[in-house]
Amino acid sequence: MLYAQILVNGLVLGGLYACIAVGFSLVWGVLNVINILHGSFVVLGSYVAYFAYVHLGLHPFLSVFLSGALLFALGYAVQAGLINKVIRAPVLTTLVLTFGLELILNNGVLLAFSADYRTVQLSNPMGSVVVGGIVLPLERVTATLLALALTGLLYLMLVKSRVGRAIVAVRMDPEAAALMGVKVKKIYAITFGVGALMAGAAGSLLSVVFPISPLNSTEFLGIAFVVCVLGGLGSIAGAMVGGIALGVIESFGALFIGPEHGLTIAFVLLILLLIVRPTGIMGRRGYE
Amino acid sequence: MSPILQLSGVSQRFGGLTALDNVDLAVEPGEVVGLIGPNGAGKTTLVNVVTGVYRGTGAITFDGQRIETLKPFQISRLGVARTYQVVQPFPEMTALQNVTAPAVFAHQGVTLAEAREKAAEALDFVGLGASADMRASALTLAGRKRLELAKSLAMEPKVLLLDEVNAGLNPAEIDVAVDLIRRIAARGVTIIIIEHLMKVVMNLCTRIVVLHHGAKIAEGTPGEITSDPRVIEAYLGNRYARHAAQRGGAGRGGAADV
Amino acid sequence: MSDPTPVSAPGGGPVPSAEPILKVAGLEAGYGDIQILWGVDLDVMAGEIVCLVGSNGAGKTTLLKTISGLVPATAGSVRLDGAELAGAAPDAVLAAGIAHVPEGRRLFRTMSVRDNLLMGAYLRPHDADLDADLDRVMTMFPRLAERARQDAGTLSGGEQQMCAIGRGIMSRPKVLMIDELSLGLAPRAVELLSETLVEVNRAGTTILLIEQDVMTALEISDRGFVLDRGRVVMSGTPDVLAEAPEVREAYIGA
Amino acid sequence: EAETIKVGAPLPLTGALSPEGLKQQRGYDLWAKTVNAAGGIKAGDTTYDVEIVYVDYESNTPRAVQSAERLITEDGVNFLFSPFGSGAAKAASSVSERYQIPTIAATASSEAVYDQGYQFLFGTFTPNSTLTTPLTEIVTSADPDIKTIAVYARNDLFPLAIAHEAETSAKGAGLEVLSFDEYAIGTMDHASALTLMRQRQPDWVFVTGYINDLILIRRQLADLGIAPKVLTMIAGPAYKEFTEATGPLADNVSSAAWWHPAVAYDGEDVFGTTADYVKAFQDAYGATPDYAEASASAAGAILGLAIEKAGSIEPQAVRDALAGLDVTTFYGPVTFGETGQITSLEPPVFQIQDGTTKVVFPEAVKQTDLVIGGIK
Amino acid sequence: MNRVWTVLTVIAIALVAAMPALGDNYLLRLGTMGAMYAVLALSWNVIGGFAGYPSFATAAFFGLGAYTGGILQGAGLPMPLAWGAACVVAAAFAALLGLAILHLKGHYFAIASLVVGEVLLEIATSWTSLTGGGMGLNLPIIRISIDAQARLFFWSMLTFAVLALLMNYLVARHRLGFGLDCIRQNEDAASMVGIDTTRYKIIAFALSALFVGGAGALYASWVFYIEPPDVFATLTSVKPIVMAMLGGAGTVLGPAVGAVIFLTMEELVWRNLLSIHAAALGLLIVGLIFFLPGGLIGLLTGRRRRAAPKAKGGAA
Ligand SMILES: Nc1ncnc2c1ncn2[C@@H]1O[C@H](COP(=O)(O)OP(=O)(O)OP(=O)(O)O)[C@@H](O)[C@H]1O
Ligand SMILES: Nc1ncnc2c1ncn2[C@@H]1O[C@H](COP(=O)(O)OP(=O)(O)OP(=O)(O)O)[C@@H](O)[C@H]1O
Ligand SMILES: [Mg+2]
Ligand SMILES: [Mg+2]
Repeated sequence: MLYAQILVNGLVLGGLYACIAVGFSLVWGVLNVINILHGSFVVLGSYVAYFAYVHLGLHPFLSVFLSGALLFALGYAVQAGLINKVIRAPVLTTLVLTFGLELILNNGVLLAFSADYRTVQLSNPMGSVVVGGIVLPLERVTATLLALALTGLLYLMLVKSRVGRAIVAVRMDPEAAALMGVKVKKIYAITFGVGALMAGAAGSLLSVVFPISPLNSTEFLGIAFVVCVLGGLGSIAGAMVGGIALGVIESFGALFIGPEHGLTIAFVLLILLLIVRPTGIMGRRGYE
Repeated sequence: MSPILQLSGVSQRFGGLTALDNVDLAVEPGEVVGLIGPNGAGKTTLVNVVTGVYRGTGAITFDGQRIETLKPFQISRLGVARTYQVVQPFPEMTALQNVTAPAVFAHQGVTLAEAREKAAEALDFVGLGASADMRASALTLAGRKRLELAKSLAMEPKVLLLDEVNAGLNPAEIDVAVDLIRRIAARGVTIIIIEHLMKVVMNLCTRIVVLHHGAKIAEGTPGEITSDPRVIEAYLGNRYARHAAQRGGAGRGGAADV
Repeated sequence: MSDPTPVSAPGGGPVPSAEPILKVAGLEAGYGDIQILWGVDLDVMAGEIVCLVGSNGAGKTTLLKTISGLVPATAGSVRLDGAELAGAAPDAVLAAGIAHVPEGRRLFRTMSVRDNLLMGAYLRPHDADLDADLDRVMTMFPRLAERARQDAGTLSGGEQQMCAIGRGIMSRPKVLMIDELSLGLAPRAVELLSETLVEVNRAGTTILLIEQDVMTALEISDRGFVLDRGRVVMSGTPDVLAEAPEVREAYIGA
Repeated sequence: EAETIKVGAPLPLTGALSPEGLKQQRGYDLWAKTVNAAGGIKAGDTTYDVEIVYVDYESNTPRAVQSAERLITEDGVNFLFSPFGSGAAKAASSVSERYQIPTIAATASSEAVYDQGYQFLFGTFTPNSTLTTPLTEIVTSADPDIKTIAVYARNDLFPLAIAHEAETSAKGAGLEVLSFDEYAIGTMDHASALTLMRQRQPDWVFVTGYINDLILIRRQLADLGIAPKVLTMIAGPAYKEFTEATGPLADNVSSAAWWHPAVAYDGEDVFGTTADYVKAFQDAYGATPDYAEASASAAGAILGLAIEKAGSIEPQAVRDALAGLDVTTFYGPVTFGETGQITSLEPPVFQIQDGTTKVVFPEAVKQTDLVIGGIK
Repeated sequence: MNRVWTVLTVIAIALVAAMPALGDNYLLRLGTMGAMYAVLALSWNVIGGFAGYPSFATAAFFGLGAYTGGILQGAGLPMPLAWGAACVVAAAFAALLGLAILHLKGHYFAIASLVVGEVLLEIATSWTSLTGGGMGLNLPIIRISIDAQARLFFWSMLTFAVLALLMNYLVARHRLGFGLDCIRQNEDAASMVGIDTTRYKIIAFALSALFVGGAGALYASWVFYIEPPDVFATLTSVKPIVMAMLGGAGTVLGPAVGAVIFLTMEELVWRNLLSIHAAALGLLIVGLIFFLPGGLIGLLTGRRRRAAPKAKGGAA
């Protein structure tokens, strides 16, 4: 029973992790840009949810669409206006660029919203149910399910839609994609926008779980990093598997070795995994 | 004379696919052996196994020494050089720097200055002397293949594995290239040459080995190979066979010689 | 530089119309400070198969890349059916009707063969025609039908070439440009491919191809152009070119 | 013609500690404003206006040390307020000690900060044990059936120190410590640790951390249906954000802090009584001050008293005045011990009841009794 | 070009030498900081700039050095010996670590190296008996005057910086540097031309840790007090990369120049802007990326210029 509960805890956490990471993975895999802004995008998504809830009474599960749309617009603009200009430069250049942008954005968010922790205090929280002795905190579970659903949608979009195919094509060979009639820079911007959209949506979902503050951005970024590598870069399935793996490892790590080491265990396993399987659990498929 | 390079029972698998299937091959010093076969037959894989890029199964002996467990750089220092089918230049370096690298690293105790001289020589030899200061990424595809050749020459190898080093040349340029390779062979370098250009293979090789689905299906002189029905069926095609027959043998023939 | 040798009457094959469908005039282009094309003039009539030969580094690939917009033109014009395309982006060139099968095939390696073909039709709305075209390509290259679900990267060289050409056809181009038709292909595969290409041409697509194996190229072409150091120095029917001593010496050899 | 005293204040205005930095800044600002409005500080024949020179040290301790040196050598400050928390205050104290600049730490409670033998460092927080010992006494005397405790602490200087004190106090009171778990900084999920805790069924759950941790932990406790008889959290519940964020879940959470607005002292300092201070703060910021804000203001008020007593702004004189200070302020009675840490303060214990905090200790300012149970 | 460099170098040396005479202790502190940044950026350059392995392990080496130095000094080892020991420990650690993670490519290597710092951070935090854990570690105070201390640390850190610069110079001049260049551009091909890539990478990685470890120990002595989150801060890994990129990664002087630029920018915005200095620094960085894509060194030497045009096509 204890193990079952811990497993459920891990799965619930892992779904949220996956949702945080998937946009980051997409951008990294397709654009070869390590988007340091990602954590702040998640935080912005949370603020959208917060204000939508406080001023419009919109439940965070609904404001997913709003924050997704707003962040998509922001991401699109950042890529089209700035990153596209140096997209051909080595990965460290774009890393430094997004690092600089993150300094600006995070400082801006800090000034605009201050560092105080805010929380979405739902007027009628769902509480928990006990199923077969296992406690299911409903807000978290719902947020996780929505996160997984969104990730699934993104996967379908990439596989089935024309734009999705274009994104995949651009990832593999931008020049060849241009020869197919793909507007490569536009696809770059859309991809970055979609990455930001996923971050924003994740932010909305997380707002029912975590206190909101600009200070969380590094935490989210760190998680995105680790999940990506666990699962394998640039693949949606990888992010999903990596996120859930991280959540479960962390939960059991906390159980067996102690809560202060949960994350350390995850990190050590990560290094071990990298050593034996350098391309992540899901392998290289989709990333070249 | 004992073979300088010998493969016995070499296999290589990728997942479910058997890219090399129990291949035996012995190459005598000074020989120029042709390795042909349809696309995907396993030719490049064979080169990769010999040079230590892939670790297959089976035994590989070079110059009396087992090498199948060595790393690529160790094998290359023993005197096995290769060119890449998909060219592998150091893209931001000039052609000269590209060739300097093998010249300095393939042998101990070579100074950078000496290596640079050797590199310039090798570049001249393959006809890239004029492009010595061009960045490798700016060379044409054929130019990059020349560069590959120069790099492998700069290592002063005993055995040279040439993987489609002449692809992308037109027939007139091929004549020059064939002459070039002959001169390399004349220095006593043992050569294994992979090529789909029959003009090259037929002109250079004393012996041809044919791979199909990873296995050796034929081996013999150019004449024997061009008249082998299995080889025609799997590789050469009827048109080539027709042309070859018209010309009365394959000694100098090639698809281009209509 | 001298004008190209006058074009002689086409010998056999589908009869080309009088107006060129693709007209390249005075085209100049290069990479950074390095100019590669120095005023290329070239006409392709509708329905023709035209081949472009030239030594290594002559600028053939650069010419195709300039036409398709991958390399910006610095001067001159590229007209398709009279419409100016010089300076247009690759997607616009493709939309206008010129497809380019690039050097090295450039397939999308981890996409299935079918998805690669669909990428060829990226600019077209998804309609019944699309499925019909897919069928057409699959019939043309039965091998692709067998491998429709396989990742393109795992195809053999010849299959990859078929897939690349099929992908070009899927965009329903007026003009199909193919760089290095037979590079790295086994002789038998070249043979099959050239037969297919003639079929494609019969079905109404004008073809401009680069091929190093000059005799194979001339065998299936209506006309040929010789490119040297960024200029067209000669053009004519296969017979004329094959007999020209300069061509024999420089491009066919002993 | 008034002269100016410059007081340097390195604060974590950005980075992980920025919420705390902003609080302290409010406390200092209020002091400077009040002093200047009252005509400044009189030292001997001269009257001085106060100017506070802020530097953002980005929540980064080395930066804090650098800031201290910059403030002293570049900006020429006369006095220093320490950076936030015990760690940074300790690190920066080496600089102010070298330059012999009297320094007041408003948020450093760890004894390790003060036992370095430094002469110029003073602090307004009593040792951590002064928070946990009365708390344990109250809890055990309110319900003798409380026999077991589980401690859950953030692995970070201050929260960990408090947790260790709690463990010691609990053992001293004869309680069984069922578990002592630490969680890493930045932990985003406590479900597993809390699941284990649930199995052990402690009577008393004692959690330390910063406000965001505590909000998250409070919610996850509820998610997992863990409802001990007593739930103590330090240091979040002192802040109004905690009550706002956890709503009904905040009810009956107990806590302790070095100061609470409900205490009542009649100060000799510029602020006057505690009530006056609270009012001044509310007028300025529209909010009730918490202990961190009050301690910052108190640091200023104490400095002012010391300067007046010294009759000069000469560092050694002010230092000596501080060391010998024995006054009452709005914050409480102030005398510093041998090490420079305040000894005269009796930190209040409080509990959130029906959405508002009620002081339950010390007797003098007690508003109500501790409620046992009622944790949702 | 050489003359320009000579002049610049002479000016720089003169300025640095004059620092203790001209400035107060704060300026010396900045100088020490600048030298420390230069050590970090130059060290990173060996693995990141030359070999092209985007290492985020600088913080790990720095923290390891800081704790090694701190613990040894606490145990009574004289300061300079503790610094030397930290160099050795960091380099040895890097060599071992390299064996494990240098077969990873690109992004994966980046993450693995980043995670190493996190793990060390956790270890330092939990191993309270040795490191003092979250409570931090105090170093023995040196009983010499403030001014003498400031000078001591300045000159010592500067020595490390000069050594790191020298290391870069020597690496760039010798086969090691050439080999690393090859590895950066195409590792498979590098192996094929006879380069023992594993050995070269490990050497480069160890070199990239050597002086960082020393700088960490020196830093610990300098600030008297260290705690895990400070010496293992992720920013310590990121900043050297930014500096190297600003100055010109893969060049010998670039990272040093970048370190000085970065410190100057950081100090200027930090000094003049209270709550928006981070954003201002961000703006400067973004601006530099757009206006100086090859780094400052790239601007001065035109290193990024295309290869000389080939004489071709002019035969008309
Ligand atoms: N790394 C790999 N993973 C999986 N399959 C591989 C790998 N490398 C090669 N193959 C497969 O192994 C087979 C043999 O490939 P190889 O490159 O040796 O062929 P080849 O004879 O050189 O063909 P070509 O003439 O086209 O160059 C092919 O079917 C190829 O797809
Ligand atoms: N990216 C580039 N930068 C600079 N120069 C280039 C670049 N690409 C090609 N070149 C140069 O342009 C010239 C023409 O190259 P191009 O590829 O067009 O020749 P080609 O006729 O296709 O040759 P090949 O038969 O070898 O394919 C060559 O001299 C080549 O070095
Ligand atoms: Mg091959
Ligand atoms: Mg070409």
